[in-house]
Amino acid sequence: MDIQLIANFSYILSAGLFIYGLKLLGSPATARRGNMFSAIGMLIAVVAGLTATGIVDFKLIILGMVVGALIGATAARMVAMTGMPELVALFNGSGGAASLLVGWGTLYSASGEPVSTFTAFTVILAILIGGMTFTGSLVAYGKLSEKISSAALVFAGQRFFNGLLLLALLASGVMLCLDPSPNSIWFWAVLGLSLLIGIMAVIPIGGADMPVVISLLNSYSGIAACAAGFAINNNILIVAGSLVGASGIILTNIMCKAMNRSLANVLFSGFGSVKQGKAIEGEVKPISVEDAYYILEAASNVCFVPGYGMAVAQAQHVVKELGEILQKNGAEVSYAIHPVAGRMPGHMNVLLAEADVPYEQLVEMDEINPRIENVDVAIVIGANDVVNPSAREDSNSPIYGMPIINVDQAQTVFVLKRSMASGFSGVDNPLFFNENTRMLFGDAKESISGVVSEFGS
Amino acid sequence: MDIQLIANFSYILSAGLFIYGLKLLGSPATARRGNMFSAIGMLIAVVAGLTATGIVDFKLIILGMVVGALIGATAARMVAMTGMPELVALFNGSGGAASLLVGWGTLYSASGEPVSTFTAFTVILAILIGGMTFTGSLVAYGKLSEKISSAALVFAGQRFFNGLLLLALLASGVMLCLDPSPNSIWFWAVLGLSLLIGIMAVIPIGGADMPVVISLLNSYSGIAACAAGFAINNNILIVAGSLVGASGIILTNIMCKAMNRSLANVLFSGFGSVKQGKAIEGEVKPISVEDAYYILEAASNVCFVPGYGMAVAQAQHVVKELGEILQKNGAEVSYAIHPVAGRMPGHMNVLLAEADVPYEQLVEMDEINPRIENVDVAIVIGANDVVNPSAREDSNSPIYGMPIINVDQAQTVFVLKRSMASGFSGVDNPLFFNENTRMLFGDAKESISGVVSEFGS
Amino acid sequence: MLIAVPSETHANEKRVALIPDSVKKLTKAGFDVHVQSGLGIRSGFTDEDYTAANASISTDRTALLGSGDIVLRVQKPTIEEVNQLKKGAIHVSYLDPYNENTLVDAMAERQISAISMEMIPRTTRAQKMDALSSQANLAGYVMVLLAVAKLDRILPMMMTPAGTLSPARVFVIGAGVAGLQAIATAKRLGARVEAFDTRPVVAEQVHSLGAKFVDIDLGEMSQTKDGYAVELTPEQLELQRLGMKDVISQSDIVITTAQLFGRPAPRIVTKDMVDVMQRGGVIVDMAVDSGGNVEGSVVDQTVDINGVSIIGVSNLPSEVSKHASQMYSANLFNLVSEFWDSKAKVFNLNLEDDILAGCVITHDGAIVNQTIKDLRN
Amino acid sequence: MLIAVPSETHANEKRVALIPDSVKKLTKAGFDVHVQSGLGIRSGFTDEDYTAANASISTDRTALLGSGDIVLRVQKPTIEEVNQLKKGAIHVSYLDPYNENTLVDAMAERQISAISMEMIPRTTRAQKMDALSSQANLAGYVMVLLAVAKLDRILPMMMTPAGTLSPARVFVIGAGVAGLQAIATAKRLGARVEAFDTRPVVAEQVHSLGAKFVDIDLGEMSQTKDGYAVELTPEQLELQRLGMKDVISQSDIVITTAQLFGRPAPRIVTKDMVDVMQRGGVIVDMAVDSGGNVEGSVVDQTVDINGVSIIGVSNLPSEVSKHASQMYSANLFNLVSEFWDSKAKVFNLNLEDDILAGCVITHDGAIVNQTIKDLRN
Amino acid sequence: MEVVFLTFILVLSVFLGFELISKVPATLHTPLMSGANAISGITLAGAFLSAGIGLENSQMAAYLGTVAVALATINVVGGYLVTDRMLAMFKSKKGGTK
Amino acid sequence: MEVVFLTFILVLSVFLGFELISKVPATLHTPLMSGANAISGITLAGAFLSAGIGLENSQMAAYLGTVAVALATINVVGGYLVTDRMLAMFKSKKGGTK
Ligand SMILES: NC(=O)c1ccc[n+]([C@@H]2O[C@H](COP(=O)([O-])OP(=O)(O)OC[C@H]3O[C@@H](n4cnc5c(N)ncnc54)[C@H](OP(=O)(O)O)[C@@H]3O)[C@@H](O)[C@H]2O)c1
Ligand SMILES: NC(=O)c1ccc[n+]([C@@H]2O[C@H](COP(=O)([O-])OP(=O)(O)OC[C@H]3O[C@@H](n4cnc5c(N)ncnc54)[C@H](OP(=O)(O)O)[C@@H]3O)[C@@H](O)[C@H]2O)c1
Ligand SMILES: NC(=O)c1ccc[n+]([C@@H]2O[C@H](COP(=O)([O-])OP(=O)(O)OC[C@H]3O[C@@H](n4cnc5c(N)ncnc54)[C@H](O)[C@@H]3O)[C@@H](O)[C@H]2O)c1
Ligand SMILES: NC(=O)c1ccc[n+]([C@@H]2O[C@H](COP(=O)([O-])OP(=O)(O)OC[C@H]3O[C@@H](n4cnc5c(N)ncnc54)[C@H](O)[C@@H]3O)[C@@H](O)[C@H]2O)c1
Repeated sequence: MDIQLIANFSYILSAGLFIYGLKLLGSPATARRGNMFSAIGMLIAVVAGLTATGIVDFKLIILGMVVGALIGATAARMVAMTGMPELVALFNGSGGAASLLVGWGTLYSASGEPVSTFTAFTVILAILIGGMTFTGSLVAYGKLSEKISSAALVFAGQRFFNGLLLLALLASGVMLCLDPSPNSIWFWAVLGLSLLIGIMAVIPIGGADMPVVISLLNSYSGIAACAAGFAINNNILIVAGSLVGASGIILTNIMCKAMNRSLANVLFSGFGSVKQGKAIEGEVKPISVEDAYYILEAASNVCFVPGYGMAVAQAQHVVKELGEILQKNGAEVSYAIHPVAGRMPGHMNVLLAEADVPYEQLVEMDEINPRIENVDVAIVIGANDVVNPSAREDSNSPIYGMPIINVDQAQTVFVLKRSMASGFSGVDNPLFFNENTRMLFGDAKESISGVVSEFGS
Repeated sequence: MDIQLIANFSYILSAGLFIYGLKLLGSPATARRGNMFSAIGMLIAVVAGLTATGIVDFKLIILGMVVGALIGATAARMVAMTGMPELVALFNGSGGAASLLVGWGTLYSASGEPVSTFTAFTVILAILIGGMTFTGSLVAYGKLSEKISSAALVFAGQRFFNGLLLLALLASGVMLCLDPSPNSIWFWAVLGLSLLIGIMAVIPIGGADMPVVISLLNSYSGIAACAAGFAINNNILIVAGSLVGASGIILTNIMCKAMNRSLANVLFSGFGSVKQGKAIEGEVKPISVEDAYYILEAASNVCFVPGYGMAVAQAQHVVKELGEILQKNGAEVSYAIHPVAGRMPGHMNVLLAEADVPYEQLVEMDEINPRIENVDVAIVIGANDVVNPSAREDSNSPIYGMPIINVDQAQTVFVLKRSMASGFSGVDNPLFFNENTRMLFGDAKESISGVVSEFGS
Repeated sequence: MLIAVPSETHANEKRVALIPDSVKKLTKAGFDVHVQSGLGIRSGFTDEDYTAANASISTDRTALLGSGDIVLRVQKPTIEEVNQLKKGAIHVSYLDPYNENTLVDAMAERQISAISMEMIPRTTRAQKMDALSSQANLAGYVMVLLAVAKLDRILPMMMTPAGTLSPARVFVIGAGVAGLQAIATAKRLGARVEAFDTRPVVAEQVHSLGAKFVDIDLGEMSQTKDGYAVELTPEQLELQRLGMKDVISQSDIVITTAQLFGRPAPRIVTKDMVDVMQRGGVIVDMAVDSGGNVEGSVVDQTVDINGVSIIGVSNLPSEVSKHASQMYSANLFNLVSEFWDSKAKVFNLNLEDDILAGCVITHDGAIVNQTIKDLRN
Repeated sequence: MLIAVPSETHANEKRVALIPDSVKKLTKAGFDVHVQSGLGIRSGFTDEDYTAANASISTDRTALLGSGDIVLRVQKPTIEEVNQLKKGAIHVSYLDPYNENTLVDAMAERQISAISMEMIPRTTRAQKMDALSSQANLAGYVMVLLAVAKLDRILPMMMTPAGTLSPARVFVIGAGVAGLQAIATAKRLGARVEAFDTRPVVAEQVHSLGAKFVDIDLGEMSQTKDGYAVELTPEQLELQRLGMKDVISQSDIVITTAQLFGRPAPRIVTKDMVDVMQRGGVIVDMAVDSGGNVEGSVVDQTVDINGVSIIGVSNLPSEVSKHASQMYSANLFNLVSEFWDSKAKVFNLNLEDDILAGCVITHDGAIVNQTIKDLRN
Repeated sequence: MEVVFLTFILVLSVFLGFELISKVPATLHTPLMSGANAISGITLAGAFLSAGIGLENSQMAAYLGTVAVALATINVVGGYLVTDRMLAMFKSKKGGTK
Repeated sequence: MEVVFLTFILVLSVFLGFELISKVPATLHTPLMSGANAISGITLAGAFLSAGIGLENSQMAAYLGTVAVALATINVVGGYLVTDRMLAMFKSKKGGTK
């Protein structure tokens, strides 16, 4: 059999290893092994890649590899644990740059003839995405390591300017397709614009959101590799690249959910802050059980606030179970009992005792309120009046003056109830419209059971 | 763009639809939609297939399609609900036969020249697997519809005979590869042997196991299509075929698990019954949480038998939850309380009342024993002495004469405990070695929680 | 400002109006608290405990009564005691203003600002001062335990080598605060609990405690704006009796908590219902004081009718006097501190406030409470 | 074969040996059952109930005693009664054979086959006849309810508008059958429960009920082959006292159930421990009958020592006499039917059987029980 | 080179097949099997080549192909219809009990 | 035809990528991202072609390729190592608390 065929089958093998490795990376118990498999796959692919026809000179390759390996290994070894995310950003940037260069290199075909339009198209994609990834990652690195201001940088007319950039890119791209020469002015335009767009895309995003950005750029670098693969007609690049591209998008999405944000919100929040400030009052934001899971999974301090609705739903047993699961997941869990929650004094105590919630986890209102800001997620289970901020703020409210559990001051609030109906005292509850409130509609027991099952899967 | 390219991209589209359809088919809420998507994918593929180069005559195609569509549609409409599995077997068989024929047809290449060795190899695969699927499905159909005896048919020397068949097939296959002509005697040998092997593979399997066999044959028919795809170089056949092949295998495996059997056990139990009878005593069969899930998911009558170990593990709350989940899943659930279970009178009552198990679901020993055969799965949670059959059977046992809950007479028994240790009275328990017993080792609470999470995912 | 707390004189009253804990909080807030010697002895608090909480101990009851700007107690005063009070003093206690006309008049005359603890509105905001709730809650618990102590069987189900003991059946009539707590307590002990109330909204609350609500169709029903039950028509009462007889005949314990605020309690369990109950059954009548829900119940006695015991304890919270005192005392403290202007050091007796409008009966020599005024006319 | 059931004569004994349900089963199995008139009246069973179950009612106690081939009762007989029994009869009851030497001798002399219910072996097989277990179980429940009724506070935690009521602390000493049920009952009511026992295996059982086991290191400990506790050395007792004093000082209820079979109960809670308990605390001493675990406990009285009540009820199961009778009766029925050969219509008094070897004390004019024989020598 | 691509496709589809069918409830086993079975009728697309080869080119291949087309069509048409019938029943049963 | 195959492969890999990453616990977000990132260094295999094109054939392409090789190698080597470090830490932390 000829060597090309062997190389290609090796690619298949290494693609299998990548896939299997990625699968294992998704679970803590197997993650390290998964990384190993993936690395072995890479080794096989690299060796197979070296056998490709058309390679006439190994000197430069070896040079490049030695230099790259040295830098990569040193960086990986030296970096402090806290510096990992920055480093990943840098690595990602170099991956993007490599794709860009591969695409670029393709324009200088060995034969010297101009490449086909299709190839030119894929080359442009490789350059665009690779370039964006490169500069975007650099900016992300800068923001993370505080080398540049981590604040979201916005200026008037930014959207307009970005629109212009895109238009210009499109135009140059088309021109380059028509005459795919690396010496054409259009080529330089495409290159420059791509790099610029990467920068422009990341600067309006705040430093705290950088992990999401890096994850997204990671997905891009996969797509860039994929485009490069099309350009040079290499299927391992396509497979590995599209794997990374797709799984990167999913991962980005998961990360956004865990931050209780949408991707659009992350990418354009910078613009948003210029446009409309923070007052998005009056909007009810429902949340799905699945998204609730992502947020809870990432939370490290959770406080349940049960009310009459928990009793109606007879949800105490599942609530206890969710509490245990969260504790096992590393979160601190408490149950804040408001004195008038329920319909008789001690109603919540009766139910939680029945579910065998340890007395130590029950906290009184006066105890939880001073430290409510530390609570990542306050889960309001069928309570209403006892978490109604108008008792604190609105002197016209019939319940004005009653002390409440200030869940509105927690990082995120889940309110579990069946509808927007009011509670015992019939007063509307502004909590439901708060910026950091998510409504999980439905019977409390079902909702909690749903979240519990999400943890199982 | 030329029509071939369009056809090929249509294939890609239909492959996507197959994949998405299969995904949707896995969940009750979306299954019907999934089938629809898959059918649309098929439509697209068929239309695209009609555009293939090399088709010069549409008459026969149309004839075949009309006849096939009429038969298929009529059969599908007319069949009684109870006859569905047989019908699926028949359909499956015709799919296999089609692959066989496609392979066969390939040998008569349009040019009249003999095909390449690789093609011949794939053709043989297509014929072998297609043929096996065809006759195997027919036998399965016969057994299911009781047209032939549904008993496992075994005879002395069966294994030896089957071995001979395989050897003969191998030999003829090799010969055919060397001279891939449809007129060669070797061709007929391969064809005949393939058909024979399909029959021989299925006859030793009992009628009750036919669904598993059909599922496996279904997987085969996918592989046959895949092989045919290689033979005629058609990638939609490869993709769709291997999808069906892989998912069929998984599905077969799941079905085996739900029957608390291994695939090998299903396929060779007929042989086994000749060889060694039913006495496989003395073997402890551990089971994983996942497999326990598959069995419970398919059970329609589940009885919990709690003992002291449930108390030690404080598993009552999760047990209650599992009970509720099983009920929602359509199973009848009861809790059989042995009078001396636990370490004080009423120990189990205290715990189950705490977990709010309705009194109606608690049954006494004398109530459950007469109907224990109807119990699909008896889940023994940390009980030991109270389910020890030696109290019934072994007059030397110190607990001889004590009435027990006869879980050993249930269809399947799960015993949840941490080890093989004995209970309070220090007596060994033969239940653990029973044919129908599965040991789920580990802390009872963890085990049950595990099963609960499996239900979630 | 001086707060005076005289001892309780009722024989059955073990509670105290202020426990040392609340005394400490009040003195910290700037009050002088004087308590009568021996005040807390029946709830487990000694004079030393009070001294340690910065109270002054007084042995002269009359002087004490006369000295207080605010007088706090559990039970209503006698008419003589009213006349010993300082003029213009604020007097907080149970008062039964619907029935105690002469007492109320006497207080008005003496220019006392009389606050009736029964009349604290049942609103969410006022709940921390609501002694009816806090005491009814304990009463619910006590009733179950009284019944259980009397019963000749156990409550929970037990499957034992000596046979299965079936769970006892408990039937709670009237699921207000006390009824709900009775349900919860009986459930805890493992009984099968059923409950009935004329207010249909209560069904959900009963379910929320895991008990069964007995559905008896009485036709149109409603509740007053404060959430109290309205009186039933005679036909409705009859329907109710029939429906309940069935349940009662299968119950081991029946607990009745149906009270109609300010009026005699409805007679719910009649002689014929008692008769169908099995021997050994126990009935607890919470309303025994205001006429009794059960025919034949006698205040502070346990009557045996054909093997069925009817328990009629009038002062149920007193059975758990320590906690009852703690809660009552917290109610009083919350009431006083809510209206205490700590800067101006005055008690802000603002009759515009809806809580005070509800519970202040007399002020400045007149009856100021609208409900009572309406009642008199 | 004739089974005779005379009424119980002890003043405290409300239980009966056979309830109508078991009578019905026995008559079905072929026995004649004669019961004394008025037998079940204190447990809620009338003569009519017994007649309905096919028993004959006898008004002549002496004749009844003399007629029975098998005599079933709860408490041990008097010596006079032994002499009224039919010679060779089987007599089943509590007997206290470790201490009642003259009674046992009298029975041997009268050629009675005396079965002592205390001596039923504690094996898994014999559990259905084990009255010690069945009655101790109920005793555990009763003890908690007696304590709760006496306590001036409630058991469960409650967070209410009138402040938080902390859960009561219950300390159970001795976690045998009664102790475990006490733990379960107190837990149900919402108390924080701690328990202690000298047998280390019990720790797991205590945890299995959701309570805390108090670890006191007493050095080497063990139990007899039957699962009973061995007697402690004086040093160990002292260690235990010190360790427990701490827990007791924080407890609202202390329940002691430590009994040593056939010997006086260990003195576990001494005067100084009672002193450290807070006012209002309650102690229940289950062993009050056999010497008492608690210093100062008096049989069938509630003593008040510095505000702490010590309850000493000797016959705890009698408080729930209906269920206690039901279980005891089931134990007797199981015993009789286990050894009743329904074909031959004889009671198969096979002393080889390990249950009978354990519980038959006298037979054929001699003491046949090995343990009692050993004790006498 | 084609073989490489085809194998690549094979490997990827096998992985996908495994990932797709993870936890199928027991009630769906038969419909899923039947639905997958219908997909395996894709052989139809291959049978066209044979059936349409033209009698003049190869009679045998054409006839074989025609039978193959018919059989595969049975598999496809019957398979999808019967699956749909099963699922429809399943749905209404669920709906009924809920 | 190649394009068809390549697209097929693309589609299948995208589906697979979606199926593979379903519920990743928050603690694994960073390592997973970093591990996936290392895979994207596969560009290396493509860069070889460029870097090895031979200076005589195209100087520019060769130099570009060399830089690409270096950059991709950084991505690969660094990526795997750093991922492994993260996961090792993670493991020992878990092991420690358990
Ligand atoms: N503690 C006492 O002694 C006592 C006595 C009497 C009255 N109260 C009063 O009761 C109130 C107690 O406050 P709270 O916050 O506990 O209750 P709440 O204000 O009455 O609110 C209960 C909420 O639970 C929701 N709910 C009901 N069933 C549900 C289910 N199955 N699943 C999910 N949600 C459900 C309802 O919303 P949806 O309908 O939208 O689901 C409702 O808004 C106070 O106003 C208090 O004054 C207390
Ligand atoms: N009811 C009463 O009044 C009373 C009183 C005293 C004694 N007894 C005696 O106790 C026995 C009761 O029978 P039983 O069947 O309930 O209990 P058992 O025979 O004592 O068996 C309990 C089993 O639970 C398992 N276990 C313990 N902890 C566990 C955990 N965390 N998770 C899972 N399994 C756990 C143990 O096996 P592993 O160690 O392998 O996990 C053990 O085999 C009878 O012999 C009875 O006579 C009863
Ligand atoms: N806002 C608050 O926070 C708050 C606080 C405490 C109480 N409440 C409300 O106040 C109301 C009264 O509570 P309460 O416990 O003082 O009530 P209550 O003592 O006046 O009556 C007890 C119960 O008996 C019922 N009843 C009356 N007549 C009956 C009859 N013939 N048959 C059966 N049942 C009958 C009543 O409906 C009531 O539920 C309740 O609605 C309660 O929820 C509100
Ligand atoms: N086989 C069976 O099915 C069965 C049935 C019933 C009981 N049992 C066993 O019989 C044994 C005795 O049960 P019991 O309830 O009759 O016991 P018991 O009444 O003799 O004693 C009660 C408990 O007090 C403890 N105790 C003794 N001295 C003590 C001291 N100084 N301090 C603290 N605790 C002390 C004992 O260890 C025992 O747990 C137990 O092991 C029980 O499990 C077995």
